[in-house]
Amino acid sequence: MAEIVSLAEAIGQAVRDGDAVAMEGFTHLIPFAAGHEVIRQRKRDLTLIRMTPDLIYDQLIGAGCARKLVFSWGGNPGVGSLHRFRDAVERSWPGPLELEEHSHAGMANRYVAGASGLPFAVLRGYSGTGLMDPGHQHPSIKPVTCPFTGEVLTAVSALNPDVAIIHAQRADARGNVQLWGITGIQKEAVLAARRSVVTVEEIVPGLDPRPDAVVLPAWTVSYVAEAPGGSRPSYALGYYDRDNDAYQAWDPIGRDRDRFRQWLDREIFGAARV
Amino acid sequence: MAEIVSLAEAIGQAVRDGDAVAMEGFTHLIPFAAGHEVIRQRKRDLTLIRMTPDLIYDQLIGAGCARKLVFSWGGNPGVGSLHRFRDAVERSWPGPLELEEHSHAGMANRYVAGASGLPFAVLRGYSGTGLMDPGHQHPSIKPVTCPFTGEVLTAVSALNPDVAIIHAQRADARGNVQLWGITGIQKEAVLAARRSVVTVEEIVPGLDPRPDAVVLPAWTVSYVAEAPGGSRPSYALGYYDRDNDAYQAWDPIGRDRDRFRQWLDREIFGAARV
Amino acid sequence: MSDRTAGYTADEIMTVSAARALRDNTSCFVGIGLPSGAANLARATHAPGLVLIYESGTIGTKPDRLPLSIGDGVLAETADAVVSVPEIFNYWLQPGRIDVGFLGAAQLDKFGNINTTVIGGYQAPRTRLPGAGGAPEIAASCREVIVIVRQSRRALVERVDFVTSVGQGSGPGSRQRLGLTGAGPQKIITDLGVLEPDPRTCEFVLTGLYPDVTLEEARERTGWDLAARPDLATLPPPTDTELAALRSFTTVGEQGPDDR
Amino acid sequence: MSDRTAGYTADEIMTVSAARALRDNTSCFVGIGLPSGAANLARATHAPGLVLIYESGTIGTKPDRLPLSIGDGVLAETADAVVSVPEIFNYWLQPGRIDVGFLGAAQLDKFGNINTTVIGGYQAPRTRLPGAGGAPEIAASCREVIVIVRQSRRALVERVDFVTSVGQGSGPGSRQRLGLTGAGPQKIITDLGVLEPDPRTCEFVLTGLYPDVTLEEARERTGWDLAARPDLATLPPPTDTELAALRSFTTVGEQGPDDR
Repeated sequence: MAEIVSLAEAIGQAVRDGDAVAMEGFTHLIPFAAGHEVIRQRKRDLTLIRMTPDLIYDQLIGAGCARKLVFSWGGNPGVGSLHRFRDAVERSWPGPLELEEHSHAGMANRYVAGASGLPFAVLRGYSGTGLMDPGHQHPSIKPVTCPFTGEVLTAVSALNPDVAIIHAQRADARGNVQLWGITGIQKEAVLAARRSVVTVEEIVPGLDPRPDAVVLPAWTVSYVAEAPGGSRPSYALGYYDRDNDAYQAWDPIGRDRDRFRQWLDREIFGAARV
Repeated sequence: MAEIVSLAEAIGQAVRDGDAVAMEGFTHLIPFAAGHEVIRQRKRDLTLIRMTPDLIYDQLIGAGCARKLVFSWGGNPGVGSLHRFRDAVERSWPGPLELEEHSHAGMANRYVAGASGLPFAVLRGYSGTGLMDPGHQHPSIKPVTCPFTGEVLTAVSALNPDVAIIHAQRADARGNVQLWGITGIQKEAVLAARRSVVTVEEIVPGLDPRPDAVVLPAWTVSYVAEAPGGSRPSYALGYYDRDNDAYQAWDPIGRDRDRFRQWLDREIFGAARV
Repeated sequence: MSDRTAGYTADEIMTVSAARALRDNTSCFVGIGLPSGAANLARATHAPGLVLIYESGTIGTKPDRLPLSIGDGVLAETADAVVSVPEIFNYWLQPGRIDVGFLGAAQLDKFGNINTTVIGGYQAPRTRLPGAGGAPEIAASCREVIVIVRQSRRALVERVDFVTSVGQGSGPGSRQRLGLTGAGPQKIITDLGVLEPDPRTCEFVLTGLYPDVTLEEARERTGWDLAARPDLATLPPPTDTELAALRSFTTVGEQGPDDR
Repeated sequence: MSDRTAGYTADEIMTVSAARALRDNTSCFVGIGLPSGAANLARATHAPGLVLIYESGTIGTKPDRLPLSIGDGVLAETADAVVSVPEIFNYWLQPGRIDVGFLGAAQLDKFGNINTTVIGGYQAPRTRLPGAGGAPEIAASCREVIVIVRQSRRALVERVDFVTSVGQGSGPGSRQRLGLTGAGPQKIITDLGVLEPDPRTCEFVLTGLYPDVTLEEARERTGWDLAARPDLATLPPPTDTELAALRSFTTVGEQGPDDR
């Protein structure tokens, strides 16, 4: 049953060094405030799982929180590269970063399997790609044969993170969570995870039904924390728009280790706790 | 791209003798008007697919339209038996009825596989039940082994009906379809089928977004026909309630071959075409 | 037992004791008919935080009247969330996140295996029943299962004609061998009393009887040689509050044993 | 070619000719960046019935301005339907119900195989690129694929360093052997002209050039020995209507080749 707590408390309780942590939100509702709190609490050796690492994981990787990255597309949308991610892969700074790389379809189905209590999912994918290349050994992708037609398809192993962290528009006083618009893979991530943290724009007395909404009942969530603006510079439909300038402005910061260190000191360690 | 036509035209165009036909709607939005039109057009040798046959398939079976039934729960909800279904199975009247029997979870996953362009789906199910009994040979259920853990799970073969028939609350002038409330398995049935017919309570200029709504874009549907009250005695949320008395009243009609014949003559063949 | 003197019917005390078996702030996957009545009674009395889930995809539903089917409009209109049928089975039931599965039965055996498929042989059945519905996976995946059934030699049999939903299988270790994640049936609640599995044999034995019901009566209305726990309890009758709440609902008794 | 004399830029004629490749009343799975600009231009000009689908789950979206990412709010707010990420890949892309997949590329080879993963070796790459995203399944499952890329020896190479998304594989029969259901890339549209697969070899050959672009220039800016169709066409320049519509959008040119 969801406990309503502060963001610092939620991250402190839910995230442990060495955990596999999935912070999801497909362009929309990216849980930046929670990610920054993970950096602030200096969590280490995390396996970071996310379809689109985006700025949030560029920051966590640069800050040295990550041992491994499980992902499917690591760019700065509309801008270019994630330079902290590249620096870790190309030059092992601040440390080596193990990669477990998939396609979006593969990652989505891995979460579906995790949420469904199944050890694997089946899809048409990877066939002929470098990700199937035996040279590039990949323990989470294997062929599977249809027992009815004999056709060979692709199996991907389930994702069951220790913790899933998402941002939603609202929760009610009991901890029922509501998000709407592009809802991505958040429901699957929370249902697949052992523990979960949901930050919300606001806690309201009750949740009136909305179009294109996903509701996560309180009994499926571990911690709910109010964090207004918690997905900036990403966006929260109905609350604020995507700050495209901030995504542009990240490029020169991410390119340079010193500017990045200064950004960490100023924006994360300097900033007052939520 | 959806053609907007009369119900008689839609059924005439979409349904052919010998077809595998799925009429879905999980208690809510059962396409009775379309089912009655199939009887009226005296379609024969159909493989009828539906999770809950309900009165609609009791009527089609009694009328001699069906060669085979693919299903998971064949009762009169809240009342008792489907006597035309029982008469066909127990006494081969009006003819023998081949059964392909599953659980709800199995049927749902068979539609999901069909909608996903996969030959099979995987679930935890059937283990230890009579449906897995080798004596009761079942070509659409087989074991499948997880290539990662070695765990043995159950595979069910995909359902790809020739025709899917559903009832929805509304469509717009272009043929985009919107249904809401308990949306069951209708999206999967339509996306899994080669052709589809959607009857609607009304055709409106535009579809404003609604909570808990499923939208099927016009390009995924073959025929849309206006059929107000088309799911009675089932219900259409926002239009009319379930007619529980009619479900009770069906029991004595369904029990008796003569009373059923009279019902057919009066309600189906006697009734003016839509 | 005599409905006249007791002031409540056999169905009423059955429904009340089934309701009492549900704890507050747990989640319950509800079959239609007798289970639905009992689950809603629990929510109306001692378990306001009970989360009711129906296979139609309605989660946390709070009907103000008893649904006649598992997909009535009232279930959707009062739910915390409404999801598709594949989702309710794959994301919600299958992973074992639901505490209690609440099932009815046309026929069940001493190991709590349930038959809702056929009486007689499968190919040429004497009576064709509705079939599986959601029951097999409810019985497989919920953390525990409660079965509610009117007691008779026809219903409680030595061996079911068809295993639609697996209970304790063929006894100790059976569910583990079948890879079933939940604990299976832990209580069979009838119109005479309550049966629970013997921890050693997994065979269901009588652990409680309603007032004015005798062990002989229970044995007469059971198709196997029914054992009774030494400390066989007499279960308390319905309270006025429970009866008042139950009677404010649509009468569950209208509905047949093969409803779901 | 000279932007000054022509009155349009290389990116503009590239985007215009990509837009022209999209037919009205078809469905298009759109990658971000150059493809998104071209697809929206087509919808704004000759293909108002073009159904745009983005991997964020937005189906039939009608943005009034160009999204910077595949998940901008404008995509959801103007869509016929918004679905989850698993659903967009499993129910919509995978079964092959989408007509055209529209992709960008960092590097692609003479068979139209696409690399968006690494330049250099995978374990110690010279340049780490964003990776696969939705592209591998778009390339596998759409009925056909159109690739849009700025032409250079760096981008159009004899052999890609990593096959992120399969084009015509290793030539004739390759896709069938891999069990890929769609036809794969049928057009590569660049800032110099258009390449199409030779029906016999599946190798991409030049079939059209923009005004003022020479075959030599195209060959110089290609990493393989580029052949030209005998009937090499000169493609018509953008019309004023097309340029006006395109320039009313956010400039696509701002965005890098590895955007999606």
